[in-house]
Amino acid sequence: MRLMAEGLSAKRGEDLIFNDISFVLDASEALVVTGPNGSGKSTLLRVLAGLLRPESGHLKLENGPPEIAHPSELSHYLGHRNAMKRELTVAENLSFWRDFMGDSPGGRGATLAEAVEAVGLPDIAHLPFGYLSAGQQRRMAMAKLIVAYRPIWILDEPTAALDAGADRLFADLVKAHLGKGGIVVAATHQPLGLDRMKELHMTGFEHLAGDHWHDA
Amino acid sequence: MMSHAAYVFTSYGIAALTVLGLVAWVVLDGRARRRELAELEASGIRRRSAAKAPGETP
Amino acid sequence: MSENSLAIRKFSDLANPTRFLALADRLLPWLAGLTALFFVVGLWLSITTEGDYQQGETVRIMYVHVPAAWLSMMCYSVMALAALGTLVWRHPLADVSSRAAAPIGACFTFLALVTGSLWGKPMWGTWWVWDARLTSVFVLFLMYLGLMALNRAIDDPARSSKVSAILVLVGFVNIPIIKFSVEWWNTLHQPASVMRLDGPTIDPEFLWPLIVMAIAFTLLFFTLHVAAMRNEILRRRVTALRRLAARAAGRGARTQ
Amino acid sequence: MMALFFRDLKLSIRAGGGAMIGVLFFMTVVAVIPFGVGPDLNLLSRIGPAILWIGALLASLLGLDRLFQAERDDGSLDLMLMQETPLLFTVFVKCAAHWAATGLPLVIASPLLGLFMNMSEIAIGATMLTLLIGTPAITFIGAVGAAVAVSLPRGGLLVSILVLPLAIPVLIFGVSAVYAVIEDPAPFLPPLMILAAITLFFAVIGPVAAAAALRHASD
Repeated sequence: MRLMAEGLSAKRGEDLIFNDISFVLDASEALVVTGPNGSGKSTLLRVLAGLLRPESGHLKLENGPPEIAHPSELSHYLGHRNAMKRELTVAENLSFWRDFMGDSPGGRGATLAEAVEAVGLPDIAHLPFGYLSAGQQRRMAMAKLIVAYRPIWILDEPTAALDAGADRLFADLVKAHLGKGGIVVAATHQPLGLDRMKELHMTGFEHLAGDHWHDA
Repeated sequence: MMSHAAYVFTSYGIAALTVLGLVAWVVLDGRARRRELAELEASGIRRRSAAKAPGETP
Repeated sequence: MSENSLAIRKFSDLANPTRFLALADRLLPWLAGLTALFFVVGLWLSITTEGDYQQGETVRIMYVHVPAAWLSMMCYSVMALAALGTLVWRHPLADVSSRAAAPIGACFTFLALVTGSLWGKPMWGTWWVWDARLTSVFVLFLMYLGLMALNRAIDDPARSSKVSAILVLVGFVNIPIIKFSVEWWNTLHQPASVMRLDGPTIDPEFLWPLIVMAIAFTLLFFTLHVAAMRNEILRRRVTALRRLAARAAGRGARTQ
Repeated sequence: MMALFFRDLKLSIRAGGGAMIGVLFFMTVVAVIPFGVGPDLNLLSRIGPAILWIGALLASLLGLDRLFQAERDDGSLDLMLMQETPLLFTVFVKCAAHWAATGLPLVIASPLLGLFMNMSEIAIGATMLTLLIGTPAITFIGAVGAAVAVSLPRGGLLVSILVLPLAIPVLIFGVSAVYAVIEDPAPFLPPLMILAAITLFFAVIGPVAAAAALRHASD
């Protein structure tokens, strides 16, 4: 499986956020997106997840299952928000997402017990999600990544609310996923300690007048 | 037009149903709460006051 | 048993939830047994007594309707008293009591409305009229439901207790309106015939089953109320323990 | 898909859910009317069906603004947009769950309020039937409004304003079907069939439009 981006650029409103970004990711490869605030990391990830339409360029998947219309259907997206309901228990949340998302072809999701074990919180799956601390909530949101199998993970600041121990735990999750032939795209400052890692440094460009009202 | 006895039976019936429903709710609610409490205690979580209770400490 | 004696007991030796639970466990079987006994006697009396020459068999609806209506008001009074306990004495069990009483009160009010309706159809020829007594009881029903909705909407009892206590006290103005509506306004509903200063005007033939049924319903209320309070205390314990569990799990993971 | 249905049902029943609020609002609105028009039983029984319908319409608009906004606020909407299952089905199932949690209780509560309005047994039955057929249409129309207003910070009132004019046909045919039952000469079936047709129509159009609106709102 190979994920290819060719000449992607995106706008928010009238502002050009980034221009002409290309990369190729093979199976078991990770792309770490870095850059200062406002350089368009989140926007790029939302484009990859199919939540924003790119202004130009396109995203392609090679050697993937034939019936897929957009790579986002094979992707997990973990944004700034956890996509879990405070009123439901962790187990209810996770089993909902597992049933709702289903597994992509070529893999199987972990059971609930395995998933909460993997994020190091095996005893509190019966608690309402809202009772958990911010860090615990984030870890449970990561458990969501493994209850339903998706070959591509798109992670936006996944370790924002986590302490050092949980950071390691997360790095292990990512490594395990890559080991099984997955692809990871993550915007993070945390060193993941991976062998096959590409880095994309985004600069943002205030200097570039991408706005057609000023075209000379 | 229903006979008068029918009205009497209906109201007694509804009263019985409502009261039984209320009793069932209270009993079932109590059982569910006790079960949750037992589950929590089985997983080793205890209130401070309960932990100090005699017989609880080994 | 009256609200007064319950309140005194609560304030003197039931301040501690654990002791309340112990006492409730001991008290409940007796209360339940007594309730059942009174219901057996009351139902037997209300079935065997003669029908009224004017109202016929339907007078038997009274034995359910009047106690239910009386309880709907008493339950609200208990809640108002508990609300006072929450606001003035900050008693930990007062909010539990008020919260536990709301669904029970709603059920009895519902019962009063339905049986009244079933009594009204053969007597007045209509299920419902918008007169003062009926309307104010219906408003009481809506108030119970509103309080239940409010209690559910705010899941943190520490925050919701004050708010709902204030609402309960504000709503208490409705109780005298219900009680005296039949005297203040000329309505279809008949005036009180048991609780009067100049003694009951009702025939003793009907009075006995009515009194027994009223006692049975009152006992039922207290049984359910104590049991529901116990459930509410347990529910809060579960919540507290869960929060504790969430905190403990974080610590445990770090030490592993 | 059943998982989504049951999750939404659970959410509306759990603490803070809107299932009971709608019925309570319905009862309160209907109970207020006799104070306004006076306790004349003949008048009440004549306007009863219309009052019940208006009350049900307003009550079913109540929780609609949170239909997609709650999903957006915690990020669930992003994940729903990404799936292989068409967004159309997701929206449809969410509407169905919303109706089961808020519309169905209104239908069940309507006979009780019909008694309060001194309506005849036939009129009560007809009102219940038309509400059963008509309220899903309101939910489907409302889903469009909710999807359009999903990214607005104060979308709640706007949803009602957007949806009410669109729901007027439902109200017209719902009420006229009930009156057709009470007043003999008018035929009952045609307005009922039109009402059913409106519901079916919006059951298709509503999710399509709502899904399109959600796709664009995510940009």
